[in-house]
Amino acid sequence: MITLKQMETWMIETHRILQEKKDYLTQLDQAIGDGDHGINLVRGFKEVVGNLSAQSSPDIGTLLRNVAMTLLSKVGGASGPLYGTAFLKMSTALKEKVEASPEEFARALAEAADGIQMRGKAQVGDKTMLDVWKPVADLAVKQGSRLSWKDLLECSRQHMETTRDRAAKKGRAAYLGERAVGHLDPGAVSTCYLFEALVKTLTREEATG
Amino acid sequence: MITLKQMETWMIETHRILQEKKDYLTQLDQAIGDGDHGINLVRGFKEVVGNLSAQSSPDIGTLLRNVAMTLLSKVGGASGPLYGTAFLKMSTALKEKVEASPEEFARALAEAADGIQMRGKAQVGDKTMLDVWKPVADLAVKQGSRLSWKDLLECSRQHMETTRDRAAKKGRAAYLGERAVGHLDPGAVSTCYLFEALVKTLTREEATG
Amino acid sequence: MKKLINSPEQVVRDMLDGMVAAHPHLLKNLPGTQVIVRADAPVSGKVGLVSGGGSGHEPAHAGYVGKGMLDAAVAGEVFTSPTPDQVLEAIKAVDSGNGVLLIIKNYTGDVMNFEMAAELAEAEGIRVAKVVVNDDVAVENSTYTTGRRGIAGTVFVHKIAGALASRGASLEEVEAVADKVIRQVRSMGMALTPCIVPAAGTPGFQLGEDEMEIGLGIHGEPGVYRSKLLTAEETARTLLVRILEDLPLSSGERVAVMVNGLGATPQMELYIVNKTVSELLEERGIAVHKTFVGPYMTSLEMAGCSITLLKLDEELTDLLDAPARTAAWNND
Amino acid sequence: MKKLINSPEQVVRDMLDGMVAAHPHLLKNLPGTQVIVRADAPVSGKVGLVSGGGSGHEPAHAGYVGKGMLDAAVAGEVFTSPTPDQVLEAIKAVDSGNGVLLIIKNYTGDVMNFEMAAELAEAEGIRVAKVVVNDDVAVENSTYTTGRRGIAGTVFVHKIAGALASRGASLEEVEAVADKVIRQVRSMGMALTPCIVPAAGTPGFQLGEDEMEIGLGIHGEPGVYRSKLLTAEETARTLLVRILEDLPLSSGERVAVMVNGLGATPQMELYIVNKTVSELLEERGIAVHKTFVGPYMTSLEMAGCSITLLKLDEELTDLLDAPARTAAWNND
Ligand SMILES: Nc1ncnc2c1ncn2[C@@H]1O[C@H](COP(=O)(O)OP(=O)(O)O)[C@@H](O)[C@H]1O
Ligand SMILES: Nc1ncnc2c1ncn2[C@@H]1O[C@H](COP(=O)(O)OP(=O)(O)O)[C@@H](O)[C@H]1O
Ligand SMILES: [Mg+2]
Ligand SMILES: [Mg+2]
Ligand SMILES: [Mg+2]
Ligand SMILES: [Mg+2]
Repeated sequence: MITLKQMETWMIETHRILQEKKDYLTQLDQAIGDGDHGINLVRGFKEVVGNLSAQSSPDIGTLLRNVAMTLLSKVGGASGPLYGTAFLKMSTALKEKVEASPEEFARALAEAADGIQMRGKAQVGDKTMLDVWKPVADLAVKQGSRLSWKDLLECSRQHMETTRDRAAKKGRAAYLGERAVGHLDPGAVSTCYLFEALVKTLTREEATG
Repeated sequence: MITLKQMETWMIETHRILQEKKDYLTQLDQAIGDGDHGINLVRGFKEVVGNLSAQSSPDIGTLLRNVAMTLLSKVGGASGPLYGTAFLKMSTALKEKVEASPEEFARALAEAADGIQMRGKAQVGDKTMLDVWKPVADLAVKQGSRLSWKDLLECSRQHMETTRDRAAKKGRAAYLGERAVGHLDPGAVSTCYLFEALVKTLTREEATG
Repeated sequence: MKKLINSPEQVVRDMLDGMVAAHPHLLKNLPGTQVIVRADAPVSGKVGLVSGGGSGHEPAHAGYVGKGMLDAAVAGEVFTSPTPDQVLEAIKAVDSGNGVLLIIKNYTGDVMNFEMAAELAEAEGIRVAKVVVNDDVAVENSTYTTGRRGIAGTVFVHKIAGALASRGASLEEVEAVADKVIRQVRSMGMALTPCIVPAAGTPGFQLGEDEMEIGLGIHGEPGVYRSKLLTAEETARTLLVRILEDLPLSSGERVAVMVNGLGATPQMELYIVNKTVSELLEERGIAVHKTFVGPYMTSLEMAGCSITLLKLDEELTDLLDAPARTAAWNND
Repeated sequence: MKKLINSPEQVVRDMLDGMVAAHPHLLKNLPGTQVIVRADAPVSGKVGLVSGGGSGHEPAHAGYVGKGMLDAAVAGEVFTSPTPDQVLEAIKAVDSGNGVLLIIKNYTGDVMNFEMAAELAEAEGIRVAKVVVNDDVAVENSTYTTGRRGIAGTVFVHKIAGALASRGASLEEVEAVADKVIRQVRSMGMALTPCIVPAAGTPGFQLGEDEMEIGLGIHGEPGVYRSKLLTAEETARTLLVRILEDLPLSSGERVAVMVNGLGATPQMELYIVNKTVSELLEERGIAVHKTFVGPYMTSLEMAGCSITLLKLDEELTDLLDAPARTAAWNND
């Protein structure tokens, strides 16, 4: 089972990785966007982590809802509403849960991916973060109770890589047409970090706990 | 005797040297002024030379008056009125002359130097073109009929050099205070070129003519 | 990075403070927000106009807040759309019961954040309408993609919708005229140098001494293609021809022209560009009603410009000429 | 050198053409000259106001030609004073028999060329008065040297003398009020980057990434000293303290403030500077009547700013607020 504590650690770990990769994300966004993706996400997750101690959540649903609201009001840009929507959908799927089974978590991921698609109106293959969210969520749902975190991470990395060779149809990179080909999508990369943080958190705790 | 033809050649020679030294004058003016001195003078003397063929002058006075008017209306900046005034004063001093003796020419130079002083209100030592005009004119007047063009050139070069170690009191370089020390005054250098052109013209013609 | 700033984190806050300090009779800052509203907001009996977006486009958008133009401008971080809660505060502050029009530049982030704010405002019982400006002809106008960006033409939407709103028109009427401007306005830009997002500290792209970017937006991003350095005349022609392909104008039609500086290009160069723009329009028999030359919608300290044409009819001409008094737009 | 120009030799001509093309109702170019005059010049019954100087300071000076400000602006080559014949043409074009005031910035070249023009005009029977603006506190105010430069404060002279002239005042009265503004206005500037005179093709000086020039004029020349890169706050404080040493103001006195951009500094940074300016003035109890933030008197594409304070009394306040309508100054 996935615990409330693990969800908190996930946020801390995400912030840590994003902080570490901030400049890299900036460079990716400079290549095909406006150079603020790393800055935006670090600003948001810094606030998320800061709030963790301030407002302790009774359950996973509340925690993720707080995360969503913080991201919505701190990130801005395209990624703010998208990540905000993703966490809001997860929070609804995991409402009042103090722990979640892998199946439950997989369903939450699926809701999140749908939320991103609804909010951003992108299709898989448009060279956006959806290109990672959607296949990862599909895999998790398919594996269900036999969910392998290693597979999930693998899937996330592979699909992040697929964004490199595509021209973008949504987001700022779309303005570049063919000039975007050859560059990873920054939102796909940050999504991959989110899943890295998740897998690192869950597997570490499994090992030690 | 100095001929009308020689005065014309003087202008052509001045233009040639200024054109050759334009970038150098620009650099000098960039160091302690606004970087346009070479550009200004070349614009003016180019027009002077262009007009030589268009309007042929019956005497030296008329020629120098035409030069003065062209410089006044084409150079602008500080050097336009100053060079313009200098040539205007020379033209008056050499009015209706078809040739001029060294004494007459010396007196014309003295008038020119006074004109510059009157117009620019500078003193010798203020780090301006006057630092060259004034001693050169004084020397010419002193030597009178025994005027040595070699001495005149020597004098002009020496006094140009004196501007290097001074702080400026007039012109743009005055704004720089001590920062102007160590740089030659661009107007002093261009004045020196004017005399170089003169001496070259007169001695060459003497040799051949 | 050489900028007159105090710290990269503070630029938006300091800029808004300095702006309100400069124009206290025109503007006020909603406490605790990055929202600038008219000093006399909400104006009773008037539809409220709210625009905004990332910062770095000054004088847009707060420079267009005032009589005859916007009621509020929401400033995001540099080049980052403002968040829904901030937009919501702006909407609430300017609604006088007659509804609020959101003027949004077409960027995924702006559209999503403003939409979410509109949903929240409607949930609180405020009538909200939205228009999305997409004047940049450099990019394909496709419904399958993000579509075109909103750039300098947005200022004409502010001006004209603002003029109609100040005459007491309804939300539907103001929305309709804004939509009309959007249909009739086209822009395209170019850059000689990149710009530096303060928090990033490095330029968004690199350009050689003999290169320029053509067809770029206002967020420091690269353009649609890179070109050899062109003269002002070639540049103006390149941009204008592309605009006229998209907005066919017959001889005798009237336009308003904007030659917009991107931040570091001085007025001298903009006027040199305008010389060619005016000549090319005259050649085609297109009448220029008014020309606006200056930094209206910038991209930090980027060197470059954009050209905007707005096709005018009687209604738009009248509203464009109507009085306005804001920090960056003043006509009587 | 990356500029939106056609050729270095053509910049002034192209710029003037582009400017008149943009503002045909306001401005006209005297054929065969680099003189821009009001479209309705000469205005009968009014003292004529003529200013000008080298080009590269746009919108100065032609941007201030119009109702309530200047009647003519004479444009020299870049950073080079215009010649007497051009100034004479301007004087003749705006004299309606009530005399002409020349507003000259204190540079040797400007003073000499305008003086010669005045002599020529007087020889033709036109009454001419002259004022010389020297607001730059960065340099020593000495009668033995060139004295202080005229920089952005000149725009206030245009505005206030222009307002009085448009009310039908005599040449002596207009000259007197211009002199009063000159006595009460002080400025100081700084630069982050040099600029490039088009015909020179290279920057006027070199600055390291962590350096700035303090106390410089508007002709691309170096400043009075070089400093480590300062923050906006430190910069504003440095300039303002120096100005206030020279123009002592007591608590309760009123000023107009100008935070002027030198060409490449965007509005965002100017507002950040203004934040500190307004705070420092408030600390000292000095009341700010109006603040002007923008590129009013530039130095090609130099990055940097100047700060100007004008000490106001009732007369100057009234004239500053009086209506004007020009390309770069518009208030009603
Ligand atoms: N319509 C969309 N659907 C899904 N993801 C999107 C969409 N538009 C943009 N994105 C994602 O957002 C990322 C950019 O985020 P960010 O740089 O923070 O915002 P902005 O583009 O507003 O500067 C892109 O890399 C992309 O993954
Ligand atoms: N008051 C003055 N008296 C004599 N010469 C002067 C005076 N002021 C300036 N000059 C000369 O003019 C030169 C600069 O000319 P130029 O660069 O063409 O004009 P500007 O200074 O207007 O740019 C200086 O180097 C100096 O020799
Ligand atoms: Mg981005
Ligand atoms: Mg010079
Ligand atoms: Mg962004
Ligand atoms: Mg000069």
